Order: sequence, then structure tokens, then C-alpha cells
Amino acid sequence: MDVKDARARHEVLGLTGEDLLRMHYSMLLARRVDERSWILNRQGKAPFVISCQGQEAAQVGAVYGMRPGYDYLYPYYRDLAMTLFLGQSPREQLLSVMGKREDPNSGGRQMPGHFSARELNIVTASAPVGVQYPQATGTALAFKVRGEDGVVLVCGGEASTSGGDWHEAMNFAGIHDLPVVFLVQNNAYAISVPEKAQVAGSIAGRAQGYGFPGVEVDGMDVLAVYEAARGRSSGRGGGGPTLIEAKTYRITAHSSDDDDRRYREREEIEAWRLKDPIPRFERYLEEIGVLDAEAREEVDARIRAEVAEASRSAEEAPPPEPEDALGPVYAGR
Amino acid sequence: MDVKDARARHEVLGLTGEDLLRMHYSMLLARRVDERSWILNRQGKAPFVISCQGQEAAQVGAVYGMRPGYDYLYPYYRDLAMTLFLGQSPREQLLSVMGKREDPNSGGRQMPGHFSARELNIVTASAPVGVQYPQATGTALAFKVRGEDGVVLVCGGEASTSGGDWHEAMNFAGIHDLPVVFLVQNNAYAISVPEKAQVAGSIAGRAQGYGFPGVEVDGMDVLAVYEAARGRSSGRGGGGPTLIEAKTYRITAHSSDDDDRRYREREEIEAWRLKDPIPRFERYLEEIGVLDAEAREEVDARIRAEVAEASRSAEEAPPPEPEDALGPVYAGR
Amino acid sequence: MATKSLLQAIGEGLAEEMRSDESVMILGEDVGRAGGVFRVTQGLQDEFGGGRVLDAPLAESLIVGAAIGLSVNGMRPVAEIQFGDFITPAFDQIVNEAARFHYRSNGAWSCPITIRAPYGAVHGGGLYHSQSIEAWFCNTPGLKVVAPTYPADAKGMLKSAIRDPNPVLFLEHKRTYRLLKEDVPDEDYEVPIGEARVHRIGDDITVVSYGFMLHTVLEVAEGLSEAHGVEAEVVEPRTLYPLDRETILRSAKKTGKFLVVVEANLTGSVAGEISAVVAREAFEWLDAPVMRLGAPDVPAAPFARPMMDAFVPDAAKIERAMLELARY
Amino acid sequence: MATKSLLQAIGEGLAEEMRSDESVMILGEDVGRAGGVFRVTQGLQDEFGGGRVLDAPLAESLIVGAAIGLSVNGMRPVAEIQFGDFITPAFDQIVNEAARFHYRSNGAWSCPITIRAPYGAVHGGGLYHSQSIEAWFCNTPGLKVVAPTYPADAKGMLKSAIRDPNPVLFLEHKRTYRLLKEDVPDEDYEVPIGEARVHRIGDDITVVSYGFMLHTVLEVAEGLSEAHGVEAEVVEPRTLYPLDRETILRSAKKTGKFLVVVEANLTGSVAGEISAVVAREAFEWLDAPVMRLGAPDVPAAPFARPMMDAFVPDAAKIERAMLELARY
Ligand SMILES: Cc1ncc(C[n+]2csc(CCOP(=O)(O)OP(=O)(O)O)c2C)c(N)n1
Ligand SMILES: Cc1ncc(C[n+]2csc(CCOP(=O)(O)OP(=O)(O)O)c2C)c(N)n1
Ligand SMILES: [Mg+2]
Ligand SMILES: [Mg+2]
Repeated sequence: MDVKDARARHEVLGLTGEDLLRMHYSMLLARRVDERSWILNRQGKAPFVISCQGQEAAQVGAVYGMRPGYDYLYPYYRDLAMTLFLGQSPREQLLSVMGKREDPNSGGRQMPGHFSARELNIVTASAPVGVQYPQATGTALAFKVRGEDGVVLVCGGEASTSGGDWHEAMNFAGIHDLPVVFLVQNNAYAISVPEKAQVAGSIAGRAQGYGFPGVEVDGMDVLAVYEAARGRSSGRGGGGPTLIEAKTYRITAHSSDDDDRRYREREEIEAWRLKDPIPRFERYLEEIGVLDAEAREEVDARIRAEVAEASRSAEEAPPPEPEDALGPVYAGR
Repeated sequence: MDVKDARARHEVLGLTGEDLLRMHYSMLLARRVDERSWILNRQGKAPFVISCQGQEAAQVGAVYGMRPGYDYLYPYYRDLAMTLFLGQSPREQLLSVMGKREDPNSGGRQMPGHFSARELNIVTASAPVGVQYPQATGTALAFKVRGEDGVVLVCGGEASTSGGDWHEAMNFAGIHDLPVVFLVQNNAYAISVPEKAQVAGSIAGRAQGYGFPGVEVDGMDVLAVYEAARGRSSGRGGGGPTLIEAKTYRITAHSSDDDDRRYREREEIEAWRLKDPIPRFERYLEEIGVLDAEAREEVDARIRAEVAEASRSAEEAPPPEPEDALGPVYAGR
Repeated sequence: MATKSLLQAIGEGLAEEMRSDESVMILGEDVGRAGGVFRVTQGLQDEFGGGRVLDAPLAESLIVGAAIGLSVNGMRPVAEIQFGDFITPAFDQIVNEAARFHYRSNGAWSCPITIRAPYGAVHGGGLYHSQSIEAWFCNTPGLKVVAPTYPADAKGMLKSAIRDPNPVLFLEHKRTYRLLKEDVPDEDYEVPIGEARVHRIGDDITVVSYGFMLHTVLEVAEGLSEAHGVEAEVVEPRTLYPLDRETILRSAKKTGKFLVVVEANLTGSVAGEISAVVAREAFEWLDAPVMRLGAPDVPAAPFARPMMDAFVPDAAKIERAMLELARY
Repeated sequence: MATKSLLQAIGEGLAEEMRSDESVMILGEDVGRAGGVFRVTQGLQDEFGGGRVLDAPLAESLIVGAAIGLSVNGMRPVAEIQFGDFITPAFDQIVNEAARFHYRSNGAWSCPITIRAPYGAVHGGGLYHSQSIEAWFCNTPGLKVVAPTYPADAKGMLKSAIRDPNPVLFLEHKRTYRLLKEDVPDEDYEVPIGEARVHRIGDDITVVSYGFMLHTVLEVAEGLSEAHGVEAEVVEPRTLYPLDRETILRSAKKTGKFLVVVEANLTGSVAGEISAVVAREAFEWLDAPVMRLGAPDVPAAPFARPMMDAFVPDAAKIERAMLELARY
């Protein structure tokens, strides 16, 4: 698809219409897979759901340009849009949501959202918040020690900056000028705890104290996040660490176990829904003539069909056997 | 003793000549007790020594004005000058150095330098670096919850900022605007590890990222440190957290177990010796006419006699009994 | 006196202690407006304000470290760790700091803090919301580790924990939170730390258990009595460290047949210590090997139901072990 | 073949592995120019450069976490924890992360890291440079915990640890670093993880021990043989988790009299697990209670010499325990 306006934002960023459509596709696919998970939950087929809704732009903007299987991703539990972008399929994620035997993340051992794909360099994630940061610096250090140009992208919510691991990793990345991008998806809440009880000062503003750049970006704007991350998570620019704080919002409750009416007003959510990153990006795509309403419906229909089929197939897949619980505990030599 | 010059630095700070002499006395006393510990070590009477030498100005400057038994101090293992200032005696510290039964810090249980004095609000210190920071914020929070104007001073070396505890405490202090002063005594080394392999960016510069003031001061200048700390550790000014990074230098090896020739040049030490905070302060005192050479010798002689007597008495004190090892493990109700 | 669940009893215990002692306060993640992810602290922030029921940042070392510092300055904090699995970042503050304050200062300082932590496998919890964390803490003199199972015990032991001048790790099995209700006294009372409880008297075998496993053991014990005439004596340690060795040994010596049932990965669990005490002190009374039953030695309970159910010892496994012991 | 101390043997093992495998690297506090506070890594930074022998910031969670991340990206890191007592901040990364990588990813990932940590009481060390930390880690499937005592074993087991695709915690008792020298092979060799070693053959009693205690036990065993004709079989687990149950049980069944001697605070130590295994599996062969000897249940070895010497089990206490068992 041709680009109509020579001064369009994406052009300045070196992105083609095709890039934009790929971005849009990834965001919408993640949204639909996520929505499907909630339906499965209500149907009693998925005991637990944790969502990416509202954060798709931050995720796709940051991951776009990563080289799957070369650069490394340390995702956190909301990073569905990233893992789908890098190559995991909707069926795979729905297998995970239903704790099926074929779940590629963990074979049904972990909760959904604990991503893992060895061949895609998506490093196995866990539940303890923040542990990924030191690990990411080690992975970046390996690139540096070997003189390779790989980059590591590591993600977390704003509360993941409160624990010591984040700081220890920031300091280490700064000392050794490591090729690592810290992406903090600040969605205003940690379960019920609002940002002001979680974060003193400014997250982005802290990077300076470690001697490397930190930027705050509108996390509902996929191009803004891409701009902050490119040349970093893309690996093309190389260089040292960067911190990106993407201001975003968690549209759903924390998880299917949470009742968010206890701690936030409906009006607040409605106000943020108006900034939903997907319709917003679609307005841009329409403006620049890359995706009109009809084409959008077509894409969405295709995605919905794909997700429905993935869900059907995943539902049919067998659960783990009881004995699967017994291993593998140790890797063989 | 009268102050001669209306524009002298100490006057601007509201300090009298008497204040200055007290500061000087505390610094020199700490130096002499410290030196005595090394002699005891060489004599085989003290298995382990860890020094304050070079850091006396940072310590006395920060602690001066604290209200013993009201404000709280979380010292680190070099803070001999602070604990002496607050009221522990040379004999008490030398009892600790020799692991005697009467050692008030721990009854011979801990290494020297692990200070504790309940009645002075010097909180029992341990060896794991950095653990004191979260504790200090809790102590400050108690003041806040009860609406009292107490202040907490918490200390560590520059490497104590590398661990997660420091960061978690900084963040918490910022969120709740707690009355706590973080004093980082940056003496350029953590055992053998130089600052550049330890600290990315700037320690003082990090405070801003947590939303409260941070200052870097010349840690060899007692008045500069006092200026940074007053109205904070004094408690008189109240208010929220402050971070002070006092640039100083460790004149001795890390401890009596360390051989620093492995990792630093003699010339470097000699260059820093020229900035020794005690002679430097004495030059100031002489300039302003508060302490001439003769009076200085007198003070020193008095201190030396006091320390010699303290040492003699501490040497004679009995060691712990073997059975002392068995308790007290649990406090009785 | 009303019937209460474990969860309600603990919540009530917290409220009562806060009412009667101004120095008692709570800090933890989501303990405030949300009332805790399990709702144990529901309503407390409304009653006592944000100063005394404080939503902490997501930083467990800070939570425990700050609790220590609060106790230093006259408070009696109750720190909540959202899930026992996430207590690991606070490990240093608990075992190296809180537990050592008294000894290292030769008795000058003490550290009266309570650390509440829900533990144990639960459906849908997966590897990181399921662990039995108790063994990590049961080699640490200076610390007390309690794990009551029944509502009335829990409330009374929580009061003892808060009033204790030492650090107490207070473990709550998630699957027992709402499992049953029982009468819980309204008046102020304590259940002492360090005393085991004999739930069922029997002459044939002794079974020691706690948490969710205890419920299953008691059920199975009834069944064995009816079906096989085997009378099991069932003992709940309630305090895991230090152990009430006397009560455990008295029962072991009486029956001569001893079994410990835990939900933890068996090897290295507290079942080892309990077995060792019995093997040492009750040897002459034993008519059978000291037996243990626990989860297999795999990292933790998996998420998918068939695997989780295979992980947690169930009634059938427990019955088999008890029968094997009885018939030995 | 030259004689080497434990410390030298470990240093040599590191150097050889780094020479033969470019992916092996070291990170820890003071491991570079200073060569480690105990000088284990002396000379390695000169030979391999600052990139492969890296002075880490004072942040143990970072050290282990970064090691995990290095292993993810093709390296074989050896992380040094300066003193075992300071491993606590890394507890989360070790037990919740490294040990779970393989299981939680259904075998897709593994975590080949080695974590070296000096442990044990030493004169002048005091509460925080003395602890026996092994029990904290011996309830964690996915992790291997080794604690060799003799130089040749240590070098061979270090090689096994580095080449193992799983996380291995490698414990070195500080007081054994320079205690003796023995022949250490020059050629490349491994001593397998998971195999106990029988140091002394005897028919009367079995004593299991490791670390500094093992040396004392062996001394006492010689004395008992000469003075009392008591022949002790002395078994060193070498690997503490998972245990070599077969070798331990074989000896227990042979002698029928079993004692474990550890330097840790006894209650909750690995002595409990070892005792429990024997009490369960060798019951019919036992002629005496399964006995344990360890340090008293106080936080850790104190600084002042009289107290430290009272804390660590000495030859007299060990002899008394061995004789009591032999005469039972
Ligand atoms: C160490 C640790 N403590 C507590 C938890 C429980 N927990 C899971 S998610 C969460 C909130 C995280 O908030 P944030 O980092 O902002 O991410 P978000 O969920 O908002 O995307 C908490 C407290 C945990 N998983 N790990
Ligand atoms: C958690 C922890 N890790 C390691 C050590 C060992 N250690 C003791 S002091 C020290 C260096 C501390 O350096 P710094 O904080 O700069 O203080 P300085 O000694 O220079 O005053 C180290 C590594 C420790 N005590 N605690
Ligand atoms: Mg958030
Ligand atoms: Mg320093």
C-alpha cells in the first residue's frame, strides 16, 4: 500500500505502509486472542486469564524490528502482543490459557502469560515480579563478551521497578554499557495499588542517575513507542542501555481473579477507553489512506476467524497426563 | 573560645567555636581509637579490624546535631566516629575489638564495627551490606505515623547502593516523604572494586529520580557535610528524605584481612593523605584562631591518654564464657 | 461465639489487635482498599486509616525490612507477603536480620514483627502460587514459624504472634481459608506458640500433619477407624519451629508407629526433621520404620489440574500410607 | 601429579575449564585484580581478561541473575558469592529461577550455572562469615547442591558442575581451604555429582559427615580404632542434594548404627533429611537410634573464640557421640 503523505509520522521513522499494517495486525490479533481468553474463562474452560488489553501499542512498538531467534526477549505476563508478533501462534497461546499438554510455554505447568519459546529467544518467564531484569543484563553481557550485536528487550509493569532486581540490573547495564532495552509498561496500577503509592519521582527520570538515556513516551501510540525503541531493540543502532517508560493503561481487571471495582472508578476506565491504542492507530491508518473502514473489517474478520479456529483446535487438545507432573526436573547432559 | 572572623564558614552555619572543638575532638578520638585497634591487631589481641580512617569528617559532619536516644542511627561498620560522638566510649569499642564479654555491641558475638546501643538509638548493625536501608525507612515511618519529629540517619559505603535494598528504601522514602537521611560515604573502593565498576552514573544524582534532594559533598570537609546534613539529621528542620553522597577515601586497607597492594597504587593513597580531614580541619581551626598548635597537642595528648587507659582496661576485661554462645536466642515476653 | 472460616478468624484477629494496641499496623501489597488478594484485611483500612494499613510497593525485602525498622521504633507491624512464593526476596531480611537482632545484640534489641504468608497448592495457582515454603525457615534460630490450620487456633496464635517479642512467620494454607467454619471465641484469648495439638486420639498409629493435608488425614483417619478398626492419633504441630517435641514424642511412644504427611516436596521438607526427632528419641518404642509422605521431588504444583492433583498427596495415597504403617 | 590444597585445586579447576571452554566465565565481588578474598581466582583475570573474569557490583541477586542470563545466551558462568552468608539476597534467583527454568519450560530451557560459595565457621568470622547455609537449598528440586571436602574431589566435582546443564551450588568450607594438601591429578577428570564417598571402612558404626566436621570425624575414627577397637565407617555425601541414598543406606545397613555429624545448627539441618532416610529405609537393620550431632540451635558461630569453639562440634563431642553409638 502506498504512502500518501510525504510528511507522515511513520515515514519520518522509515516505516512503510506494510510495516504499519503488520503492526496493526499484531495489535488486533493480540486483542482478539485476549478477548477469547476471557470467554474461555467464563465458559469454565480457562481457570485464569491475565490481559494485554490497552498495552498492545507499547508492546508492538517496542518489539517491532527485533530479530526473532537472534535478539532476546524477556517478556512479562501481559506481553501477548510481543510473543504473537515474534511468532507464537494464537492456538499456542490458547493451549496455554487452557493448560493443555501441548502448551509451548510450559506444557501446562505454569499459568497463562508465562511465555517461553526457545527457538524464538523468548526466555521462559515466571511469576515473581522483576526477576527478569538481572537475567536480561546477563544475556546482554554475553553478546558483549562475544562481540556480537544482539540486543535484549526486557519488560515489566511499573511495579516491577520497585523491587531491587530492577535497580541492580539498571546499575549493571550502566556500568558495562550493555545492549539492553528496559521497557516499563506503566499502566497506572499494580493490582489495586495506584502509581502514587508505588513509584516515587519518575521512572524514566531515573535512567539519568545510571548514566544512560531514559524516555517517557505515550504508550497508547504505537509509533511513539517504536520511535523510542528503534535503533535499540532493533539492534541496528547498537549501543548501550535505554530505559523506556511507556505510559499506558490496564483496561481489564488485573486478572480474572481480581474485582477492580474495589479500587477504581468506572469513569476512569471509560476515559481511558477513549485512548484505546487500536482504534487510535486505525484512525491514523485511515487518515494516511493505508486502511479504510472496509479493509479494517476484513482484517478483523480474518483475525476473528483465525482465533475462533485456534480456540476450537486448542479446546480439543488433550490435557496433560497426571504423570507429566513428575518431570522434567533436571536436564540431561 | 571566641570566633574572630564574622564571615567564617562555621558562623554562616550557626556553629560556635565550642561546636567546632567538639567536632574536632570526636574526629581525633575516633582516629586514635582506630589506630589503637590496629596495634592490638598486630599484637595478636584483636583478630579483626575495620577502619574509619579518612571518613571521620563525613561521619562527624552528618551526626553532629543528632539527638542521641531520640533520633535513630543505622550505622555501618566504619562509623566509629559517629558512635563515639553519640556516646559510646573508647573502652566500649575496644572491648568489641577484642571480643570481650562486656562488649556492648554484641557481647563478643559479632565482629568489631557491628555497632549497637539501645539507649542511644544506635540500631544493631550486621555484616550483610545494605540491609539497614529498608529498616531505616521503617523507623522513620514510625515517627511519621505517630506524628513525631524524629529523624533517622542511615549510612553505608558506595557499594551499599548497588544492592536492591538501597533502591527499595529510596523509593519508599520518596513515596511517603519519610524523615530519613541517606548518607553514602563514597570512599572510592569496595574492598578491591573501584567505583567505576560499582556505580553507574552518579549516586547523588539518583535522588532526583525518586523525587527528593540529593547532594554530593566533599566528604573530607566536616563543615561541608554538616551543611548538607543539618536541618535533616538534626531533626530541627523536619521534612522528607535527603540523600548525601560524601566523597571520601579509605586510607587503610579494607580491613586487617585485606592486602590492598593487590589493587591500588601507593601514590594514590599518598595523594589522598594530603586531604586527610583531620589536619585539614585543624588548619581551619588554627586560621580562625580556635585551636593553635599547642592546644592541639594538648587535646591529642589527652585523647591518647584516654585511649591508652581504655585499651588497658579493655585488655584486662574477661573474654566471654563458652556457654555465652548459647543465648539469648529468643526474647522473653 | 460465632462460626468463622480461617480467613475470617485471621481478619478478626488483626482487627482486634489493632483496636487494643495502637502500635499494631499492617503493611503489604494490596492490603488497603482492595483488602488483600484473599480479602483477609478487608475493611481494615476503612477502620484504621491508610497510615496503619499501608499499601506497600511491590518490594518484599522492603516490606519486611521496614517492618523490622517499625518494630525498632516502638511499633508492632504485621507484614503481609501476598503469596508465600514471593517471600524469597525478603529471605535476607527475615533469616539474617529479624531472626538475629536479639542474639547479635546480646539481648539489647528484639524484633517483634509478624510476617503473614499464604502458602500451599491451590487449583489454578501453578508453580508460583503454590509452594510450601516452610523448610526454608526451619533452620533459623531466633525465628518462630507457625502454621495453624483451624480458625480458632489461627486467631489465638495470631494474637500470640503479634504480642510475641520475636519475629514470627505466620503461614496460612490457601486451600484452608474457606474450607470450613468453626466456633471462634469472641473474647480475647491466645493460643500459645510452641504447643502441638492432638486432634484425634488413637492407639494404633501416629500421624503428624498440618495445613490442607491435616484435613485429609483427619478424614482418612475416620474412614480407617470405620472400615478397618485402625485408630490413628493425629497430631498437628501448629508451630513448625521450634517444634513441640514432647507432644510429638509422647504420641510416637504410645503408638510405636509414626507417619508425617506434608504437602511439600518431600526431600528436605520439615518431615525430615520431625522424623529424625522421632527416630532418635522414640527408637526403643518404634514397631515400624518412621514413615513420611509428601509431594514428589519436582519444583512445585503445576497449573493444569491433572498434574496438580497428581502432585498433592490425596486421600488415597494417605490412606495407603496409613494402612501400610498400621499393618507393618 | 602435585599435591594441592582445596583452594588451589578449585582455582586450578577454574583455570582449566576456562582454557578448554571459551564460554566459561567468572563473575563475583573482588574476583578480578584481588583474586577473590580467599585468593581462589588469583591470576585468572590476568590470564583471561576482565571480560571473562568480571568484578561484579555488590549485588548478589544481580550476580546470580546475570549468570542465569549468561547461560541463556550460550555461556557457562561461574558466579562467586563472597561468603555463603551473603547468598540470601540471591535466594530468589537461585530457588525460584535457576532451579525452575527446566521444569517450568517443559524442558525447553536449561540453566547451566555454577554458584560457588564459601561456608562454615572460621575463627574471627563471627555471625555473618560463618553460617552453614546448605539446608536453605536442599528442598529445591531442579538445583544440585554439592559440598566436597578434599582437593581432588573438589576439582573433579567443579568440572562436573561447570559441565552440568543444571544449576549447581558449589559449597566450599572455609576452614578446609588450606587445611591439608593431597595429590590432585593433572589430567582432565571429573568426579560425578550425586555419588557419596566412603572414606573409611568399618563394621561397627556409620558416621556421615562433610566439610570441616569430616576431618574431625576421620581423626576421631582413627583414635577410636586404636583406643577402643571401634571401627567406624565414614561416609561423605559430597552431594547434599539430591543425596546418594544407596551408598548411605548400604553402610547403615551394614553397621546398623548410624550417626550424622554436621556443623550447622542441628534442628532443620540436612542431618534431619539424612536421618529420616535411614530411619525409613534401614529400620530393620538398625541396632540403635539414628543419631545426630550438630551445632546448638543459636543463630550462628559467634566471633569471640571461646564462644565459637563452644559452637562448633569438636573432637571431644564427636568422640562422645561415636562412643555412645558404638556402645549402644
Ligand atoms: C515478587 C512478587 N510479589 C508479588 C507478586 C504478586 N503480583 C503479581 S502482579 C502484581 C502487580 C504488578 O504490577 P505491575 O508491575 O505494575 O504490572 P501490571 O500487572 O500492572 O501490568 C503483584 C503484586 C508477584 N507476582 N511477585
Ligand atoms: C551482601 C554482602 N555482600 C558482600 C559482602 C562482603 N563485603 C563486606 S564489605 C564489602 C565492600 C563494601 O564496600 P562499600 O559499600 O563501598 O563500603 P566500604 O567498605 O568501602 O566503606 C564487601 C563486598 C557483605 N558484607 N555483604
Ligand atoms: Mg501496572
Ligand atoms: Mg567504599
